[in-house]
Amino acid sequence: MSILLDNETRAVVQGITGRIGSVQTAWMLDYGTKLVAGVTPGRGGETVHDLPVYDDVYEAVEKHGANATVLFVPGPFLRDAVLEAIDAGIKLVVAIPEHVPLHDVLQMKSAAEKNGAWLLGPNTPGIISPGIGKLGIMPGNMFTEGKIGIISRSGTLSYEMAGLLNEVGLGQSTMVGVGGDPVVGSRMIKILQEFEVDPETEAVIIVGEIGGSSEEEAAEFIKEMKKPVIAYLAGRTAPSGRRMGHAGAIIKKEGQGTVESKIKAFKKAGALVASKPSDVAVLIKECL
Amino acid sequence: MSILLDNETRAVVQGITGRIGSVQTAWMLDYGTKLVAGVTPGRGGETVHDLPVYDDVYEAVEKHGANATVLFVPGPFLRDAVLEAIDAGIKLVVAIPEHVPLHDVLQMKSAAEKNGAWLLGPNTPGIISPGIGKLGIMPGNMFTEGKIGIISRSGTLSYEMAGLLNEVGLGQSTMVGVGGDPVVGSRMIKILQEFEVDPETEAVIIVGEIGGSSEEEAAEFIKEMKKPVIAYLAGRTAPSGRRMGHAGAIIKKEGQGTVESKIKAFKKAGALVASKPSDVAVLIKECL
Amino acid sequence: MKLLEYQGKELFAENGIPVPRGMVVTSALEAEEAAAQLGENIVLKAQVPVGGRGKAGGIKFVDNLQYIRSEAEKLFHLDIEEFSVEKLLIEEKIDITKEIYMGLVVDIDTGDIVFLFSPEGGMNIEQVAESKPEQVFRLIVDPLEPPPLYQLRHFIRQGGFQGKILEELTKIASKLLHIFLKYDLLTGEINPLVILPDNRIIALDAKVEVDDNALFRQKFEKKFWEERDLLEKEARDIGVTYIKLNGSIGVIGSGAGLAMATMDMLEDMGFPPANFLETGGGITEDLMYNALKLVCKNGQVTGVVINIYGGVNPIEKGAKGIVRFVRERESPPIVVKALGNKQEECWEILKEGGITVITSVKTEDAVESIINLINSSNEKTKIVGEGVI
Amino acid sequence: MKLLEYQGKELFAENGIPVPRGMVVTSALEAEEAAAQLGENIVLKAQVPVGGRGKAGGIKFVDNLQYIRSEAEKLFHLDIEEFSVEKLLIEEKIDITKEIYMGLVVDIDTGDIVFLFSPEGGMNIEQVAESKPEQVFRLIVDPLEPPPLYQLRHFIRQGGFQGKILEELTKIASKLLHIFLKYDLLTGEINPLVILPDNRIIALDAKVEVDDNALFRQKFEKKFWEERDLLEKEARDIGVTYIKLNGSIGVIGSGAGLAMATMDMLEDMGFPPANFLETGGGITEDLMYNALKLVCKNGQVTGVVINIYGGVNPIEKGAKGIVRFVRERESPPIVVKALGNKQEECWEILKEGGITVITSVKTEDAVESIINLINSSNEKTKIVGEGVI
Repeated sequence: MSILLDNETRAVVQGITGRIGSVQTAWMLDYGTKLVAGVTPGRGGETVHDLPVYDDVYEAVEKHGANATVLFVPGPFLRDAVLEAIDAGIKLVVAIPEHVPLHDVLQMKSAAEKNGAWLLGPNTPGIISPGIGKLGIMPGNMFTEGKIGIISRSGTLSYEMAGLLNEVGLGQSTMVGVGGDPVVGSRMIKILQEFEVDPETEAVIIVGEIGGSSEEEAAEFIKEMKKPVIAYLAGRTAPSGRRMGHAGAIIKKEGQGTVESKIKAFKKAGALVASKPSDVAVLIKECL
Repeated sequence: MSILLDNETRAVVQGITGRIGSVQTAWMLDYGTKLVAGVTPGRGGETVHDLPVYDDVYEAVEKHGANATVLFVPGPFLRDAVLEAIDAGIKLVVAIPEHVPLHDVLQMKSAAEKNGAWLLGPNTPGIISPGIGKLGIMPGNMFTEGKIGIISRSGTLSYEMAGLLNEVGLGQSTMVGVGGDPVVGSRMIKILQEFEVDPETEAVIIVGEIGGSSEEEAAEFIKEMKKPVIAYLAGRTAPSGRRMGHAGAIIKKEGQGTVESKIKAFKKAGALVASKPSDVAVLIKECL
Repeated sequence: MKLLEYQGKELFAENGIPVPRGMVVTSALEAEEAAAQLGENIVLKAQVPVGGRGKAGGIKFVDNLQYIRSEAEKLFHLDIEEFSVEKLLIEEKIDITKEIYMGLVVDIDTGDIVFLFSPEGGMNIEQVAESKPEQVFRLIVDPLEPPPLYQLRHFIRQGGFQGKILEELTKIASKLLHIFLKYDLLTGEINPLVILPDNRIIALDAKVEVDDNALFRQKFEKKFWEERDLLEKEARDIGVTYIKLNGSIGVIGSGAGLAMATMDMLEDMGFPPANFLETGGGITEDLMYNALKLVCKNGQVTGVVINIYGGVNPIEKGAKGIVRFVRERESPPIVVKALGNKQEECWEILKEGGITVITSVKTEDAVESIINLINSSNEKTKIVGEGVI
Repeated sequence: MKLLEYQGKELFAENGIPVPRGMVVTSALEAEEAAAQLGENIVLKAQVPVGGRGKAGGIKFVDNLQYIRSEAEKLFHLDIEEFSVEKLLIEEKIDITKEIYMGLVVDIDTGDIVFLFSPEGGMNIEQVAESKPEQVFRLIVDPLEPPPLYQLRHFIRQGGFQGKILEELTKIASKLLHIFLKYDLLTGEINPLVILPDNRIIALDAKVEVDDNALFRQKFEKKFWEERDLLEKEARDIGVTYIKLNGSIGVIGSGAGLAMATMDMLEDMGFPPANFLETGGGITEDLMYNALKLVCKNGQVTGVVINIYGGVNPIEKGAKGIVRFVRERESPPIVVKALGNKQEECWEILKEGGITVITSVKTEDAVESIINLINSSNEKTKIVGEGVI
């Protein structure tokens, strides 16, 4: 039915008392997400949208068995909030903010790896399992329930991809935004492994970008996969050596991290590669 | 035949190029100790008493399979030297210096515990297994080979104890100086457990002092021991120690740390208690 | 943010890494005065935020004070990879026994901090890395538990050093690591780190890049050397990311991925993009207004595709900015594809403002639409033109 | 080294823990001037390095400036546990809503750093600890990985706090931990830490003890408040540890254990020790000379037992110091038991100097020997006396 975010998920919202945190909490609740509490240090005892606010994540875990968190904490404070959540035993951490210092990302990633927690982001739209809930800022109206898994480095392109699938009658099991920063908490390959064993996912779409080697690494696993994988890669026309936005999209060395190298890796691994997003919907129809 | 320091021991001397380190190295070599190298950062490539000097402990481990170290590094630099030795895989660490900052001792102790290393000291005369070698500053002429184990918080009293045993024809398997500081690397009880399973040790002498609860804790294990234990405790006439404010009063349990409380604990556990060092030699004769 | 060499060296010196005696000058006259204080043998180094300076002629050795001025003049007239030379670093010339490479970088692929060290440093370090990989040593640094001095010594020792030189190299390694972590560096590199005949060790170059995202907690002077274009500098003030390209269609996307996908499709249709512009999720009326203004400052722009999704902010705010821009200024044809929260309000506002709106989910619909608009407006112009003639 | 309250509060304030407004004075006149600046309601607190000051009358509340001078005078004439009052801390009086206990100590028994916290702080914290142990919360602090802010918040929350007050308490806890680790404290305690009616939180007392062994890297003014005796102060200068006792036999041991064992035996034989003196292993000629001189300054001393082993230094060096002392000064009977490296040289030197030497390993032989010497010299004195009469 879904990966990472499922019917057992009981999530807290860190930074719930902030402007964005509060608005997004309302939208996540509207979408049916099981949120159990909010956390903002110094604001314990208040309520936001009828959710109790605690001073720390530990209390939300103790009182509500919380096992996931979505963070709207400002970038400078994100690291401590994530480390706290991981220390409190949370196993799914969705870090929405952008502009997070890279050293903080590295520390968050190291802590998540040591503690066996999933860290999505930073700079991610979050994760959505249509019909179950969403931890993130994606527009819920762009997604429908179904059996296609999406892994995306880009928030906006993931919405577009879901919308295109909806048009051909294919809903989504889960869309996982891994985050658009150069370094993010979870590698594509790990998410792919989850989709491969999820009984309710029938095919996986990877929405990649120039830069990094996450796609090339994921391709290594696609070789062994039973489920079809369709990839789309943005950035063929991006100039090399320039960072495209606050995102990780930058082509570093010759022949690495380019759209061409990624396409080559995917094709070699047996994945289908679409040249524009709407082609994905066509290609996937052929596989199913 | 001995505990901790045995025929497999291949020791390095950290701080070998210092005045005290160099002199003590000569005495340890004279005593027959298997020293394989010295270590002083910045002095690699030299030799001291025909031992090669390396810049770090790792090299001594790589090239000579070193598994023990004795440190003559000045107090302020001791912590890093001990942490390095433990990181390099050394399992017996003998820290001779006194006046080591307590916080450094706590860090050294924490590192030793996490890595399963024995830390003796700081402020210890060291360890001697007569007939095998010594890692420390004790006068070798005070000890003879035999079957009595000694655990001592006091350097000088351990020499006296060995001398008194020699007079009644009882040599020592190993004398372990745990160190005279308020907090030391290894608890008496741990050493006692080693002596209990050492086939060549027939009886154990504990030389204790006022303060702390190390003796009381050791007494808990004596109850289960098969080998006889004889204790001597110094400090009946010492004025009572300085208090540590409210906090110290809170964590300190009433009636602990005095000679009386220690004698009581030992007697209750079935150990013999001597009222002066020379009585130990008399009592032990009765046990064997 | 890349620091210039002299700024990197100031950072090194403040934190205990030895650097050559030197001065920064902004004119040939100053260069002459500075050289007089530094001695007979000196080096002039052009200060630009790119590598390959040596090969581009940006470094001059001078052993006679009378040539300083003319050599400095030459450097000040140099352009290195589009950067003009505005500052020179003048340093004492250092006698070198050995060149070493020492650097800390973030490996983006693995998300690791990597400490790199090679006893064979200098200009050809990349060749060494390829032909003698065993002479480049790597240490992965856990950001939660950075290695203490003794682990760094163990690491550096692999390069074949011992004794006093090993100790000095270890201390410099420890200081470089400290700087890297304390100042949120993306790159902290010394190449070459040189051993002198008297065994002193000095950092002869400094390549330092600071994480822009960490500038709120770092006190570096904010000089954004990477921006090669005035429009790119303006973008930062507005709060968007802008990169100028060579085509004719302006692109505004609410995410980097969507913007790039739009660019790719324009290229495929034979109408290459004029720029990359990403707004991020927090679109406000002003931000969209300013972004459009920025895109249209590029004289090549004949049309603009705006491709946005409602994210943190509801999407109708951006629509108001677009309408305001079209009302207030002369504008090329604009097509807006906007989806997400409050999309209907958004469409309403745009249509009222006379803007072409794409309500489908396909980006190619927006791309086709702008091309049609441009073609038809060209035809109109042509017709008008014909009419005039 | 224990800091006085005002020194501890200075340390707190420098590191961001709020303390009351206050001033330190050394005379009643200064007290009056200080009070004039602090307002109508003030507190006078005697500055002594021991606890129990409140019960000893060392704290005075004054609500009328005209009584300041006389109250200060009274405090300056007070002796608290042998310490005279040389300084007063004058503070604004604080209205208290709640008293909290917060402290960091080293648990000597387990070798752990323990963070203690109780929402029921104040004078009776020891009673709280006994009668309501569940109201005293403990957190073991790993010195290699001290707890971050969020773990401290979790810890403090157990006291039943939430919201702003929890946040403020957490910040103070974090600062106290920082101070404890940074300044090598053995104790860092705030009791009471008080909540004011306006929810501000202030440290009303400060109990701070610094590790003497860490003073080489800490910049505290070296004031050794714990020494209650001039001889004890002198001992530190010499480099030995000395504690004055009530008996008549001086004791010098090269280790604490050996010195204590000697003391115990003297007591058993009816000749109680006059002091405890430990030299440590690095005995030099001067150190032994000075140690003997120090021991003999105590007028009660009728004989001295020196019980030493060769440790870091060979033992004959101390022998030279003893012989020099006996030659230069009038000395009571001395017995030396000395063993270890170079013991034969040592004995030779002592015998040549006319000192009684014990070469056996039994400390009781030395104790018996000094008692015999004293007895026989007493008899001699008696005989001589009789002869004179």
